[in-house]
Amino acid sequence: MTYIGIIITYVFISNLVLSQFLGLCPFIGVSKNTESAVGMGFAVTFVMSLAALITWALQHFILIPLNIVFLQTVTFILVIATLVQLVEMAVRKYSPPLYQALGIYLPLITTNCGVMGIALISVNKSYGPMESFIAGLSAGAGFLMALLFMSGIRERLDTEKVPKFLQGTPIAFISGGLMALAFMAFDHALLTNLIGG
Amino acid sequence: MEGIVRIIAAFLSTTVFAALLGLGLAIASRKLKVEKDEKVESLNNLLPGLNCGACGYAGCEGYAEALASEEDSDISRCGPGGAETRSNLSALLGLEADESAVRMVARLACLGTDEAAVKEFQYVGYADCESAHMQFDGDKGCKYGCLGLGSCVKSCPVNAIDYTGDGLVVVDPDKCIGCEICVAVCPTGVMKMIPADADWFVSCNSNDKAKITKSLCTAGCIGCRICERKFPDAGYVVTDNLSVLGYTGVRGEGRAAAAAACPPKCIIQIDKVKED
Amino acid sequence: MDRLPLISTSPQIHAPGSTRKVMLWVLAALTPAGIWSVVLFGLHAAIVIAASVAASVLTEGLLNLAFKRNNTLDDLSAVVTGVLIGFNMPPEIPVFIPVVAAVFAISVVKWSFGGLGANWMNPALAGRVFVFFSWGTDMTSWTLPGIGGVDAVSGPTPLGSLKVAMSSLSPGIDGPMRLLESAGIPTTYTDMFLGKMAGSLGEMSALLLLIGALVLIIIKVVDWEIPLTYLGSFALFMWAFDGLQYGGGLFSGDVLFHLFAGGLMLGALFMATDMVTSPLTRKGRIVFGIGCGFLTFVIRRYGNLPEGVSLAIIFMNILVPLINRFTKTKRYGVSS
Amino acid sequence: MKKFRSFARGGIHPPGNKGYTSDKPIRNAPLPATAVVPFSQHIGAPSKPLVAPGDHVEEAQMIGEPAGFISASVHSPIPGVVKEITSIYLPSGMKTEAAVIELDGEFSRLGKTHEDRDWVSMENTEILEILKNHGVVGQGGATFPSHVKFSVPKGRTCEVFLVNAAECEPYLSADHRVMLENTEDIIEGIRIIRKLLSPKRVIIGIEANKPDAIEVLKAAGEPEGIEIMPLKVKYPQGAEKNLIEATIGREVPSGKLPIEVGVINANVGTLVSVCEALRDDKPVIERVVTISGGAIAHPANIRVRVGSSIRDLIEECGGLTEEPAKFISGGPMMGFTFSNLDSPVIKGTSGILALTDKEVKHFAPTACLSCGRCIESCPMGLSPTTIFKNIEHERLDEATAYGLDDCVLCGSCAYACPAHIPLVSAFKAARGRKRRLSVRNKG
Amino acid sequence: MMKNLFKGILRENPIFVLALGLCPSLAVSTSVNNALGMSAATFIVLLGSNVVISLLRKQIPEDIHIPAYIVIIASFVTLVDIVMQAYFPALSKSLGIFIPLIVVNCIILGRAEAFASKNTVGASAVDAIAMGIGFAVGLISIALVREILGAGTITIFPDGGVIRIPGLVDKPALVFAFPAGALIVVGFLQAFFRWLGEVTNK
Amino acid sequence: MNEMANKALRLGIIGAVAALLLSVVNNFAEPVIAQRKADELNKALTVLASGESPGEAESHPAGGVKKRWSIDGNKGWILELEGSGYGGPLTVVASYNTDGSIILARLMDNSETVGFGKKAENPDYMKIFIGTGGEKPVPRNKNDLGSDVDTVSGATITFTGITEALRDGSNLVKEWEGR
Repeated sequence: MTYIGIIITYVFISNLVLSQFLGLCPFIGVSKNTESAVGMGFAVTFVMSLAALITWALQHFILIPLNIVFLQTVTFILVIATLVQLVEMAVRKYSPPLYQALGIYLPLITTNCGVMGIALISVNKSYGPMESFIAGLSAGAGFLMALLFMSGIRERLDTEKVPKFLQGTPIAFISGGLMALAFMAFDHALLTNLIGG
Repeated sequence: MEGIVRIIAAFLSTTVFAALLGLGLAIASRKLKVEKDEKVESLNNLLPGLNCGACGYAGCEGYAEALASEEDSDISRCGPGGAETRSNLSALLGLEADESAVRMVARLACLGTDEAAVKEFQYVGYADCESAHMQFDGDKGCKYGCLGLGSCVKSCPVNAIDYTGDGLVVVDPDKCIGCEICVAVCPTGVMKMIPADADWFVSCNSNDKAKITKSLCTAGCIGCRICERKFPDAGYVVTDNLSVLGYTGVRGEGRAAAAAACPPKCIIQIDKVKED
Repeated sequence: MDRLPLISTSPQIHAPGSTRKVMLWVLAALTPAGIWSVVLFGLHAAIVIAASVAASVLTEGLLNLAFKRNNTLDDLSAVVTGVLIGFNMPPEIPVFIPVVAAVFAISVVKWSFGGLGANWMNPALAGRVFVFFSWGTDMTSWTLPGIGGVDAVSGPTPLGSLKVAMSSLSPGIDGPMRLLESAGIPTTYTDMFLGKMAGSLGEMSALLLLIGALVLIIIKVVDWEIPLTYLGSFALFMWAFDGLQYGGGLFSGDVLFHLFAGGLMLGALFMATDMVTSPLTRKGRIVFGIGCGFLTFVIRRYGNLPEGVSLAIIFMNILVPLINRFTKTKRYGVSS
Repeated sequence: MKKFRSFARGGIHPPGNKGYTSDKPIRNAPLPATAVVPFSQHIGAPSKPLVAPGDHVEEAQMIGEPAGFISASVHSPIPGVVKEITSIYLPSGMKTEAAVIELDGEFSRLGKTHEDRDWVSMENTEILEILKNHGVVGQGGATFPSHVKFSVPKGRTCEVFLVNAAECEPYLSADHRVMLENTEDIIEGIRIIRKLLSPKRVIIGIEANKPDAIEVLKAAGEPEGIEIMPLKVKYPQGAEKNLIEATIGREVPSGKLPIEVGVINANVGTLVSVCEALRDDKPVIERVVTISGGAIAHPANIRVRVGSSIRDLIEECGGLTEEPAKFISGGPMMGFTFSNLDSPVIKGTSGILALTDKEVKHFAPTACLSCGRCIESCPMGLSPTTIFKNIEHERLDEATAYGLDDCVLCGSCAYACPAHIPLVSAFKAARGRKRRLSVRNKG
Repeated sequence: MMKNLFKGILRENPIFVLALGLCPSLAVSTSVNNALGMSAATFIVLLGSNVVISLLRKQIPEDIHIPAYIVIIASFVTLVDIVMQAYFPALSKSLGIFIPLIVVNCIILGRAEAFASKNTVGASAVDAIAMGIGFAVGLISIALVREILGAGTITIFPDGGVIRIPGLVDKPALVFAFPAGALIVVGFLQAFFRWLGEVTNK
Repeated sequence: MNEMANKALRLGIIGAVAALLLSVVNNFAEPVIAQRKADELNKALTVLASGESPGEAESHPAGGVKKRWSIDGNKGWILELEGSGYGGPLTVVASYNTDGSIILARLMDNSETVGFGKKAENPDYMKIFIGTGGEKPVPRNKNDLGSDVDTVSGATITFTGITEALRDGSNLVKEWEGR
């Protein structure tokens, strides 16, 4: 698949949150206001692209040569967790403003299944290194987009009279559901027609 | 044989890999160490996070900062947190709490329901006491009473106040944290802070003369002084046409009898707050 | 006792108009199209519309009752939602489908968020999309119109047939009209304009919808920005790019065909213009309209689905809060 | 059609209804037998009473002196005896102390000829002192004490003196008539202010629906270098900040005063008072009031003594033809309803309206449809619906961030709202609440 | 003990009250048997990792605790994955990529951090069981609603254990099988559980 | 320095134990998994070849085809085809006559939605394709199906994915057979 195809796929068609259920926790948890949503979105995008690239290397330079693909899960998550922690430390040390903006979301990314998800998906689809990187980047962008949309809606809902039991996460989920409904406009056929195969 | 080779390969590579990552993290954590003020954070965690301002600081974090910097050593400022917060703060800071503070709760000093009180005009506008009060001090004849439009209901941080449905509001004293926001926002000043263990209460706020009060509300205190004169130990003091029950420094006898003797029946028995 | 004097807050006078009146006007503007659909498809059309209206109203009423909320039926918004859902159904649809759509629209899309004004997605469209993806077959079984519904026979919509015929497009066919002709389903612009084609109940006659919408725009119940920019940008994109697939160059698309086919008119004039789910400012509405136009074009031109109006609009509904955020009016005395 | 200047954002076009009175010459109301003179007829601290019950007062005697920096003096409109000092409600709904004066004794000024005072040779401080002692306040409705307004703060200069002759409120025509009938007083007032402020330009902003006034002012003012700017008929053309935008194209920064952009402005009525105070040594004891509305038998513009009861004025206009739905003090957009007809006319009373049910139809508020009409109509470029929703959820900080404090309370949004949401009322309430909470947090 | 168990099901239900652990699980909630399989797998991982982490809690330095925990969790996940592939191929096929993703199920790391790292082995085991059951209750109820509405069936065992709901099975509301339907169902179930919590509290 | 080594060592040990455990388990489970997968494919192939025995597998004979087997001599071909469905790539195994018409087909690995696209795993689903591809074209759109449309109700994307894969296969067979 071309790079553009990959981008469209992970931003719209197979949007991590809205059609793959990946990254739901931060999608619900960090979408209360737009500023933090954008911060989280960029942090995730950054980690996802990096993680996709590194796990590709891990897969092709260690797991496959040594024939220990069954250790995929363990090693991938180990890399991601370490990566997140290193990035957090580095950002905090070298760029306090950036840490102010993104830092508090970084620890949350370890358990963002989207990162692990896109790493596994990239490996399953036998992407090359560049494709993996682009997949990670666009999955992150798709996540950012969904988060941004969601935060806009939730900011609006903050000042509406949502029935008591639906306030907070329930209405966020319902909103997410309706968003997913609209995202059904984007299907694989659309991609095929758009970029010709 | 092949299996064993694989096991060894897996074993060795993972060990090395994990050890390397661990080493990397350990080095990074040493090199990239950033000091952060954990004291404020942990103090802030102990506070209830309501940001009600009852402590006199701008929100819980302000109080936490003041405590952390030892600017302030009074750990009993947080009314909402109650004894639990006090003891937590005490444990963390090693400071003694001033346990003498009496828990205060808000009560509505008005019995002027739609039925009891005379309306002067029909107010049309935003349903909020503040706006209603801007028009001739509210739609009730009595300008001291509860307007019933719920400025207090809306601004109560713990939703302890609710509408009664007949033109007044009511405080749930169990939920009340004593932050006094309702007292501040009420334009007629009809919310009063009284001790949580109070038993009787003069539920009126009118300083009008008896004749006027009588013409405006069937349940208004007319300042007749029966409670004050006949039951001197109860603690009733009438000033400016209004009886107020004092709770400290008096024996408190005869409160019930005074209530029975009160002509407009504006002295009411109140439930004591459940101590949890 | 005399009536108490009235003390009100400023302003003391008020422009005429109310929510109820807005809804009444919308209903009035939709009526001709509704009557036309009954004329074309017979009694069943009336039943479908009536059922979805009844379901909407009943759902809203019951929810208000069950959760002790104020009665909101007076504002007639539930009726409008019901009518729009009915309008979006194929003529021979089993009645349970519009009913489900109405229940979903009112309870999930509108009521969950706090009722009229709080919903961020157009309830009627969300309801339609919900049943469309649930019962795709029923939602894409069409009937050709015949006065009084006497000779109703099944037949595809122009857009539906187009998608089918497209897959065996042979060279030399220069546009959708010729393509339909070669596929044995010829149609004329006039037929499409007046509503003599297969389609959803309310989308039949572009003419009647246009007249209704024009009235609403003139009396300022509906703003002109969204219909104009929606139809305009859609036409522009179609004109620019749709010719390509027929072997033509840029700027050779058949704009007329695409404007009159399918639910575009109904969507652009009556659904995208829903106040609650469209942006607050004029600038915002223009962005919204263009977005709708572009998305409808993308979905229709490249998507697997023949239509795209509903999905385009509800997708843009998602963006409304963000559009509002970035198209705020410039405040007096505040430098940005 | 000629294109007139206007402010850029928003604005509405409520029916003007000025035809009731715009062609009616000002006539004098009978003098009141009893005058109720409130001590708070202006913005700022109420005046300090100088009289006690039983005191005898002369016509135009000062009976209340300014109490504080922003305050004004109050004068007795009639000669008489102070019967009592009592607390009353003004038609605006505000409570204040007032002196009840019963007519007794000679009118020393009424109808008497006077000599023009030489103000030209006065020092500026002297002029300001006279304004202060004569109780001159802004008569557009805000009643800001003039001696404070015309004191330019240090480090600022007044570039433009802007005369507000827009009179954009429906029904009202008092300013219109004053312009036609007291043209010379206005020009003289401008001369005084010119001396006081030495502005580079003097501009009169006036709505184009008063062509006769425009002509008269042009004839009298242009030779003196006064610019007359006809403005588009659009509410609220006469709101201070919008008028500045319309006439000189500058915006007063949020939270700042017009002097920030070099402007000081005054209403035409104020200029007449300035002129009378300086030239005639006459304090503010009367003003022109429009009595109008569908329920008034003979609507009119009346020159009336401050403290006269509204009931008398309505009688003077032939009484009521039907039971009105509301009595309004001021214009229908920003004015207040009141029910007590014995309330007095005060310095800021520009009109008394008795409107019928037909004119003021009321509907219960319904849910906000996000139609954006309020945003379209807001002359300050705010989003009233957003502010309102934040207030509804007690998010006062957010409401403030969206510009709660920039709202000029002109009422355009609430006028335009098809859901009949009491937006302005809510904004006032929210500001009141903010004030109370800030007092609490400080104390 | 019973109280602790009960809290996981209702008062602190991980899915509905804590809103944790939905990410990879929701995708497999289209049928009840998948939900059962997923619940079982999660339960085993949760229990295993909670116990091990609680055992090792004093041996793991602060700096590396997240990688360490996650390796432990990942090992259990891989174990379950391998076993499932070998002996429950049908289930493994339908759960697919979502089994490895259990590793990032927030509830597992969440409980490890919040509970197991601070408590004894016994308490951690109880907590894991409570949370595991709560998770199962949550996931299965989501799956029940989705399958009934979206397919008109209740599949307990793919072969022979399928209950067909008359009427619905012919014309199910397919949207419930899609992500859109799933999220909506979760929203309403959350509200329902909240209401239930409030009612039972009184 | 010591402290760092200590931390590294601890994480290393945890990793080591995990790896050891997993490799041992994997050592036992792997053959079982492999055997199972092979059985499944064989079973499918046997069905598809309708009794005849398939020849040796040939990898990637053409784009979109993962594997190819010829059916007993030259009676036809079995192809393992790749399509794209709703949930990503899907694998269809189909047998063709030499004229390109479909004998049988089966949906294998896929991530389609349960209760929806997954329905295509049911052998009955493929009935509509049998015999097409030769004289009769493989149905391209649901509208081509007429009364059979209910069998594939809803799952448009899955349907399109399968039908496109099958059509490509058919065309390839025709190409190979020189038709």
